[in-house]
Amino acid sequence: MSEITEASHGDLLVMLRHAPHGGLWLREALDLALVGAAFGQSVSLLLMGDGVWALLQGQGSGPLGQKGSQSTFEMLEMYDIERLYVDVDSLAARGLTRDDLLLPVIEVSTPELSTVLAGHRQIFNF
Amino acid sequence: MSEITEASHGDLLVMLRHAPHGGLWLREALDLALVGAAFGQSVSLLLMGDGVWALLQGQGSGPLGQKGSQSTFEMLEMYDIERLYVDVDSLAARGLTRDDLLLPVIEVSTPELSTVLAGHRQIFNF
Amino acid sequence: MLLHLLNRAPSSSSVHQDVLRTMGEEDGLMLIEDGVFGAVSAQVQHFPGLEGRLFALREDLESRGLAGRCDSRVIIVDMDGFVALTEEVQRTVSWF
Amino acid sequence: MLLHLLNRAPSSSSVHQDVLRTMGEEDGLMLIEDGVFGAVSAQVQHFPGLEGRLFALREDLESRGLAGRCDSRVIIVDMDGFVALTEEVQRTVSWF
Amino acid sequence: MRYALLVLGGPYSHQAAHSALRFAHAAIARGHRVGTVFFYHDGVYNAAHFAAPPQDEPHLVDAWRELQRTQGTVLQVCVAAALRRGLLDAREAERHGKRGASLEPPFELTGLGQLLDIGQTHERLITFAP
Amino acid sequence: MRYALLVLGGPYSHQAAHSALRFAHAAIARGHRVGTVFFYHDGVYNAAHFAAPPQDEPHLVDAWRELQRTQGTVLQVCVAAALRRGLLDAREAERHGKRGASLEPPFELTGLGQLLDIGQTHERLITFAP
Repeated sequence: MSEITEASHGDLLVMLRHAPHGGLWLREALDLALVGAAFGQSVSLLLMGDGVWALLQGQGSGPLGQKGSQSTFEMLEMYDIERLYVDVDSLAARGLTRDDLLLPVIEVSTPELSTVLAGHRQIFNF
Repeated sequence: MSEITEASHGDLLVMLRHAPHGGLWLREALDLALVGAAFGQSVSLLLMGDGVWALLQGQGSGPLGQKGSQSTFEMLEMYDIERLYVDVDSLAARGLTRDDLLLPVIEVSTPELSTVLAGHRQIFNF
Repeated sequence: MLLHLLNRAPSSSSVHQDVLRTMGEEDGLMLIEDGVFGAVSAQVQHFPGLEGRLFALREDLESRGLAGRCDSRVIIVDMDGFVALTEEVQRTVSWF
Repeated sequence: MLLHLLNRAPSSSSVHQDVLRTMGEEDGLMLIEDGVFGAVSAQVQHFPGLEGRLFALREDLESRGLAGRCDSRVIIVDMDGFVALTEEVQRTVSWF
Repeated sequence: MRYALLVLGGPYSHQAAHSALRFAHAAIARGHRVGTVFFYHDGVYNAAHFAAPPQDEPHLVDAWRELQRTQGTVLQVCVAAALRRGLLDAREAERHGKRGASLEPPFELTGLGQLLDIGQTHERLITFAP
Repeated sequence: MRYALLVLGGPYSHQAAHSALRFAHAAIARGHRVGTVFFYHDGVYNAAHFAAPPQDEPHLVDAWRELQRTQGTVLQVCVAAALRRGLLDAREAERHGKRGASLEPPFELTGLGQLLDIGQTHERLITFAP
């Protein structure tokens, strides 16, 4: 909890609320996060709602062979995305825990969500 | 009720589930219904979900002056659309009754919905 | 302080629940486009605890025939008032 | 008899409620695209009373990593099986 | 059987077009014919002549063309939906005082009456929505 | 103040573009400057050169052009989002072996870095989504 209060000062927060594979929101949101990181900004991601499915282990490539989101998330580590927040209530509602996820995450409870948003200079909500 | 069982034999059922003004679903669905009627098909409409807002009295023209749906609904009468069904549960959930609506409608209860669909040769769901 | 914008009706999308969980105690919520269906009396219970900071856009209410059906707990603002709200807060967050 | 297709997750859209109210007693429901999120055990309670006629598309489950998480009450079919279902029913209705 | 598909979602933005194409190939593999694909609402964007997706993504416009070439599937695009979204064939472009075209054969602009016709001439019509 | 708008919805299909235009005019009427409009996701379709809506509907592409002409508003379109959706300027069209263009000035193809830049150079950024 204290981690969120003190660490949540970043340039850019990209919120991911859409599920992977059904459309392009997740991909285009991650592209923006990667560009931010490449430009030297301090970038955080917040996964919420059906966006939490994006981190589920065991995803395949999408229909007709388009890339899944997994490779992009793995690039995140290379690009030094600073914080990967996940809304725990969204996880729980879908029967998921952090052990189901591809990458280590910072769990955020509902009362902490507004703190995460308040701590970032620029917010994009996809 | 008996009206629905016996009358629901038509060529074409167009289901309208999207609210007016927020997008083009309603307009493009009504265009299809009008073409069906112009081609001499027996056409029914079923308003459901946020689609029931389309019949609310007192609507204005949309933003930037595009046409509202009211004029199209008034054309329906000219084109002899045979049945205008409205899902009463969708009305009630939005605090509406048939008195709030622009045109006379046939009220359909939940158990009758499948009968309406079964009675039409072709169904488009928008 | 943030201003949240919501363009979905609570009757068809559950995104309003995520908005409410995310809003800080002073944040405002502006209903626009199909979001204004949430401002009518039969729907406004989806937005509890927002007295004085729940807004709806007049133009979108009027085009939908909702001007007279808006709940008294909702503050109606026109497009000029919407711009004024964005002058007061540094950041807005759009939900859809 | 109709086959209904649903491509929305019950966690974000309420359209599944309208589907259920509209389905006849013999109609089938096929979950495709983001609809397959409704097939996991934590979500399948949104589709009560559909034993033997609730289907989910294997390709969409697999791309989302859900193949092993699908509830046993859901019948998994591949694209070939989806086509086969449409051979059996004259009309399909797509919900979104 | 003779199938028709109605595509209401734009390419990439939604999975609708991907699903429709996969369905078409599966139907053909089961011995059916996919006689017509009709594009309406944002589905008309599937006919965008200038589409240039990244090389590691599927080229959906080319995939539709390939379906037409190998299976004879007719690709019909609602003209009213297409015009307001900026998809004009050479004839419509000229009529609107523009040079060139943003939609080319084998995609054909046509009226909504054709969509209703499909209901008479095909045994199945499956809709893929955004 | 200096405003920027981010438009994520295509014209007509969603009200997003209408709302953004109305917001722009209201902001200008209050003495603000609308410095940039950035088009991303399906918002890139707002730049469709061939758009030909019915005469009794607003012509959104022209309305954006008018905003640029009268207010000097810069109209930026994300190049990656545009290419896969079939919006190419003359240079990109040539690079992809197509004749003509489906996007023309005053719309400019640009990278996502520009969107982040807007956050530094404008005091407000308002998003209009589909």
